[in-house]
Amino acid sequence: MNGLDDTPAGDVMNASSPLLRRLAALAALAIGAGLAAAVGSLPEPPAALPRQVAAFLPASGVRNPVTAVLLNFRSLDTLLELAVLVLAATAARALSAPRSVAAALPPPDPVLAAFFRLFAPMALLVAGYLLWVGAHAPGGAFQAGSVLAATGVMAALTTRFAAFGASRWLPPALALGPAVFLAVGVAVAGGGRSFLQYPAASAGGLILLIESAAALCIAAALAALFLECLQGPLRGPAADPPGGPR
Amino acid sequence: MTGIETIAADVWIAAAVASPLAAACAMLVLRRWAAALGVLGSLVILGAVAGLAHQLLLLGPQQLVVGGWDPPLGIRLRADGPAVGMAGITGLIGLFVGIYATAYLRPLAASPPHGERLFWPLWMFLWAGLNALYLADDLFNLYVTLEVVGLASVGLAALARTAAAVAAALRYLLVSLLGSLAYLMGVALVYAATGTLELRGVAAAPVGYAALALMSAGLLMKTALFPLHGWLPPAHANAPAPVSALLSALVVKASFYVMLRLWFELFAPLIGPATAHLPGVLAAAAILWGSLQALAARRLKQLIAYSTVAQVGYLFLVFPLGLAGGSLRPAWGAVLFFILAHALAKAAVFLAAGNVLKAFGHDRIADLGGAVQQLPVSMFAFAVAGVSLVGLPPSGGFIAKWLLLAAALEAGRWGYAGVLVGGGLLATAYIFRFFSHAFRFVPESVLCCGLPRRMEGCALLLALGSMALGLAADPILALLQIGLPETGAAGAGGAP
Amino acid sequence: MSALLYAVVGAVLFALGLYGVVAASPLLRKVLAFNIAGSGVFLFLVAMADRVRVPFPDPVPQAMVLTGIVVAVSATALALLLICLLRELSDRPREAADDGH
Amino acid sequence: MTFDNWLPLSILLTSLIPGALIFMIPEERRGLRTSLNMGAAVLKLALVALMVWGVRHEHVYETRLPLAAGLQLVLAADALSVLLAALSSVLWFVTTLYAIAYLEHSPQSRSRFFGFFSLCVSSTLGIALAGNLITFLLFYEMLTLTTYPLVVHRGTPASMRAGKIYLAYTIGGGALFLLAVAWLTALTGPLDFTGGGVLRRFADPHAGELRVIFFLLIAGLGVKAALVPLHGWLPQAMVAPAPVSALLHAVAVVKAGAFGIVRVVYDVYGIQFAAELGVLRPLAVLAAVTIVYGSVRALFQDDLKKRLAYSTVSQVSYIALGAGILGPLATLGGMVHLVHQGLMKITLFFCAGNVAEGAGIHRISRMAGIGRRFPVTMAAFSLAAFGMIGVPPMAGFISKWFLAAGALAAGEGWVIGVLAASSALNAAYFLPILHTVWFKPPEGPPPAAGPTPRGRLEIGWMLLAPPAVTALLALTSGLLADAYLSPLWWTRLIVDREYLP
Repeated sequence: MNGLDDTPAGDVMNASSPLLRRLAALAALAIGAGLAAAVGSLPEPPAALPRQVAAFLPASGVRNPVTAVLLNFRSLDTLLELAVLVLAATAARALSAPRSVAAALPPPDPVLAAFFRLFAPMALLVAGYLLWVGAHAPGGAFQAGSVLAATGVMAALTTRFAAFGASRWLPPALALGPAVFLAVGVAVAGGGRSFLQYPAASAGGLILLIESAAALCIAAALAALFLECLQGPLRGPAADPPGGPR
Repeated sequence: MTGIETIAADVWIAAAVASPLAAACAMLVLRRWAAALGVLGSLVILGAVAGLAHQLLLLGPQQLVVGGWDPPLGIRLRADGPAVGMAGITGLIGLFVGIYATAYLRPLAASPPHGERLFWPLWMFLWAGLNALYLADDLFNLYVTLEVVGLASVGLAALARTAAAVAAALRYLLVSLLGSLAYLMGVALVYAATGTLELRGVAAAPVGYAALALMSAGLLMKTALFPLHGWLPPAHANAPAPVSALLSALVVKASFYVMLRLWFELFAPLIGPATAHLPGVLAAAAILWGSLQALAARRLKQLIAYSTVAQVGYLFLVFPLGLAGGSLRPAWGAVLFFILAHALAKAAVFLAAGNVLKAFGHDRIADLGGAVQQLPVSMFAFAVAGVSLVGLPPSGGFIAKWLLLAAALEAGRWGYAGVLVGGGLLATAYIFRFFSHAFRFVPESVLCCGLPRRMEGCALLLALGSMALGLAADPILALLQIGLPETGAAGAGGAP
Repeated sequence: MSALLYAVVGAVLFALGLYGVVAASPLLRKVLAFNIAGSGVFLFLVAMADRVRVPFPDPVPQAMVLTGIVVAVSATALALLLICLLRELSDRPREAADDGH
Repeated sequence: MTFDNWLPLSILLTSLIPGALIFMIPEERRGLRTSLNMGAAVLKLALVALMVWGVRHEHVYETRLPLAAGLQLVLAADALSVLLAALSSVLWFVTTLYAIAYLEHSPQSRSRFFGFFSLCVSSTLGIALAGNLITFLLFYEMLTLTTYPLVVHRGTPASMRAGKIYLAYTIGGGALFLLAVAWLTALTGPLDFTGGGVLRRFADPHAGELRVIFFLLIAGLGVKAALVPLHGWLPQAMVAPAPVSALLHAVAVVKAGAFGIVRVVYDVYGIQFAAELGVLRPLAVLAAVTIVYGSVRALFQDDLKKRLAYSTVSQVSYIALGAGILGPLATLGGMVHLVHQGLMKITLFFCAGNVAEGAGIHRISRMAGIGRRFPVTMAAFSLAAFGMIGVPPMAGFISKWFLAAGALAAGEGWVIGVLAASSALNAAYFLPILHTVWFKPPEGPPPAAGPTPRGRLEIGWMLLAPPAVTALLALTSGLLADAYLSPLWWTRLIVDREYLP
């Protein structure tokens, strides 16, 4: 995106007057020094929480402690985090004009197209593996989602899925992640179990189900965020001179 | 009344958080039915909060342990007086602003047809974030809910897609992110020092002060207290009317609510009289500065936005009054009641301003002659809500100002009593400055387009709500103080 | 001991990022500075996780970092979009937009 | 909630609910609006009469509603509150009749006018029936809010300016009053009005604070009672339509302030305790200064309504003067003037309104010889003018007589001088008007048919009856002062209950 760097901050932040820059420098210095001092005087870490995680890990349905914390012990945080991503993508759609993506994208580049034909199946395999490995090693929905998103962007760039940006089925894809998460949370509740409390036996399976839905949703959201930016929000048919982005 | 209690309390809490999320997902799928789902969703959420309030009154504070893991490992959602009070006011305002939005957003020419339909999912996400924030009892969970609320508000603020609105939304986003980062750094420090993310863990001294400073600075930015208020007036003035109502009435208060929780629960032992007076001084400056800017505002929505900057100042008076009075007797009741009264009044005033904008085609105050003549219902709503904003009897605003004044006089804080009374005078000045133009008699009609009845009805109902709050203050004050560690006598008026 | 070093570096990055957001004038640099500050906080969190040796380093700060990263990504994307929209709108003849909409 | 608990609240609602309904009546439905107005007025008169009879027989009427943490909204009917309640309900009935005719063809919205008109009277009744300071404050501020739209009703730049000045004074006064009430409540906790005052037991540690609170209260109330430095809004508010000026000056706003001062002196501090605190003398001096200043300024006003406004500034301070002198007789004189001044002043304003409406005359210099054209109006005007001067047998004489007697009894000789000077000044600015009206030849084009032709009235009967009625009332309450249930008789009942509890 050339030419973006010189966007005047004038009407946004009338800051950056010399006085304020010095003030900001002083504040930053104070914060840095204060934090360094605080770090120095940190007491011995009371490792109560990690021991509890270690203790309850077998009951969490996954072997990777981080995934256990993310999707079982503190599942509400992940649900809300998914909501943040989806609402950012929804806001991006709300602010951009509906128009055909083709008008905005660069003409297909043969080298890129060839590379994409090789790259796509392998990328899908990697995404699937990342999703699966999350249960017992670093990985999971977000990593798989971002790889999928990269594939989606590559596809759009080679105009294979031209209408991706304005397509009708993007919003439902966005809704998939939180919807599945909520559905599982409500389904398991009741019979003495509270909201999002997975039965010990099927915890692993449920987590995988949630993670796969989340991966698709994250892929859709990240791709949408990128493509909305790329196309330039207001390229209505009337206002936009033909040709690629300026 | 057998049916309701048998449903376990945590179902109501789960419903209060899950139903807005479910509604948002439904709206993303069924885009054509978004408006209908919006109003239906509001009713469902309001029902959930009402059930929760009923439980609270019957059985005292409720809680929901998410995922079955007891804190500090898992996350607990706590429903006590303040949380249910805030969720209730959010529900009430959400319902009326929703009904208003079904009429206001339809002919929004500037944005593409599907643009305004996406107002609804964004609003539902904001609502979910707000409800989750009120009920949260965990530091990092508060961070995520603050982010949900912040980003959804930025998306909504930019919905008008004019240059002014987008610039204001961008500035709001940058300030909000700065605040969130400072808050997150504070959370990291507290976790490093205490090893738990619970709201009750007491932070040790040196690290605690750093964490207190960082988290408070972050929250002050998001609450737009003077001198960090620069982003609020343009953002609230340029957003569409229903969005401005939501931002001013609810979103600004959510980050203040978090600050209340932190200062009165997590960091209470660290806060002496000196630290408590800092927000007090900033509050006085905010009231003065906000009111003066409102007096000089050219447009009606700017006037109301600056009024928010001033009214936020009143909120922060609770810290010097509660804590500096020696013992920890925070005037919880007074400040929470103020939040409720101000939320209703501010939402009504913004909706009335939206009506003026729709009917006159502009909101330049100087050219609004004959407004009272041609928009009697909206102007009556504006007047009634204005009375509550100013704090004149018999409104809810008056009771709130009275409770704060009683707390100030009881603690012998003369400066703050003067600020409270002076602030009321300044507020009268800028509210009635608008009326001196609106009451002007103009023979011929100047309206450019008619208004659906429900737009004026919603504004009027919210205004009458803020008035009714004043008459039914006792039960609400009682509800707001259920489950508080030490319900200050300050909340109970001047009885010695 | 190395954990404290990373923590201090994280704190310094955080402070630099804050300065950058406030002082940098082009908008894109503000967003970049925001990301630097974000990674500073995440580095600090990971350093805190490393101080504990239960069979594995403390997973809770790591989960917080993951969530923080996702939030930072969505915020940055929204910021970039608003910058594009702003550039788009400020190129257009500024209609009497300030009369409201 | 027995009937006794319901009565005060229902009196309040008889004008609150119709007020709300009238707002919604479309502009053209004149008949419905008039009937609703008059029906409410008659119902209120009946209820107040019932209350008068009840209070006469030691019956207790009280409504208690919980307001907020520890505070209560109390509406209690004691002898003093019934005095103002009776006065305002009678005069409101008459003013409504007058306003309906006066605003017959005014372009502004009449539904809005009568809506706020009813709300304004309900707040006046709320002030009259208030049982404690917080309730008084609540209705005191409501009165400001409901009278502002009446002052700016015409929407002209002049009325906008007057509205702004009016608001600045009254909201400022309200803020002082709020601070004082909050401070007092913080010191003593919520207290109800009780005869003989309640603050004596707080005297030892807080005497100094109680003095400052007293002056804050008087400053807050003084704005509406138009005491000297705070009276600026009253002459400016003359741009409002005649019924509003009549309501503001004779019944609602000004009386609220004076009534408040009486309440504070008698039922919060207690006259004895106030005297011991030494706050009575400054109040009496301030009232005296206002009496003289108001009369002097009235001399130089050529605009009729402006002169009447300054006359009000002076006359209302008689009530404050009565409250400022220790002793039953002065109290009697001050309180009875509350009613007498109301009756006389509202007559003067009705006549001023008739002259402005009928002949478009606003300045005294142009009122030469209009006695022939407006015989009845000018007769009422003369009666009221004589009453203001204090000529027997008019009501004004009674109040001045008891004030003088009370001053002598309390040994405050200088008050006699003030009363004499003020009566002289009253004569100095009222008699020239009467002379111009009756004895000067009418200047300018002779009116079409010389004296008004047989049978046709000078102006609509609805504009003529009100001044006539109120003039007669002023005359009878002077002539038959000692009759059963006359204002003086009733005030003597109040004083007896006040001084001999």
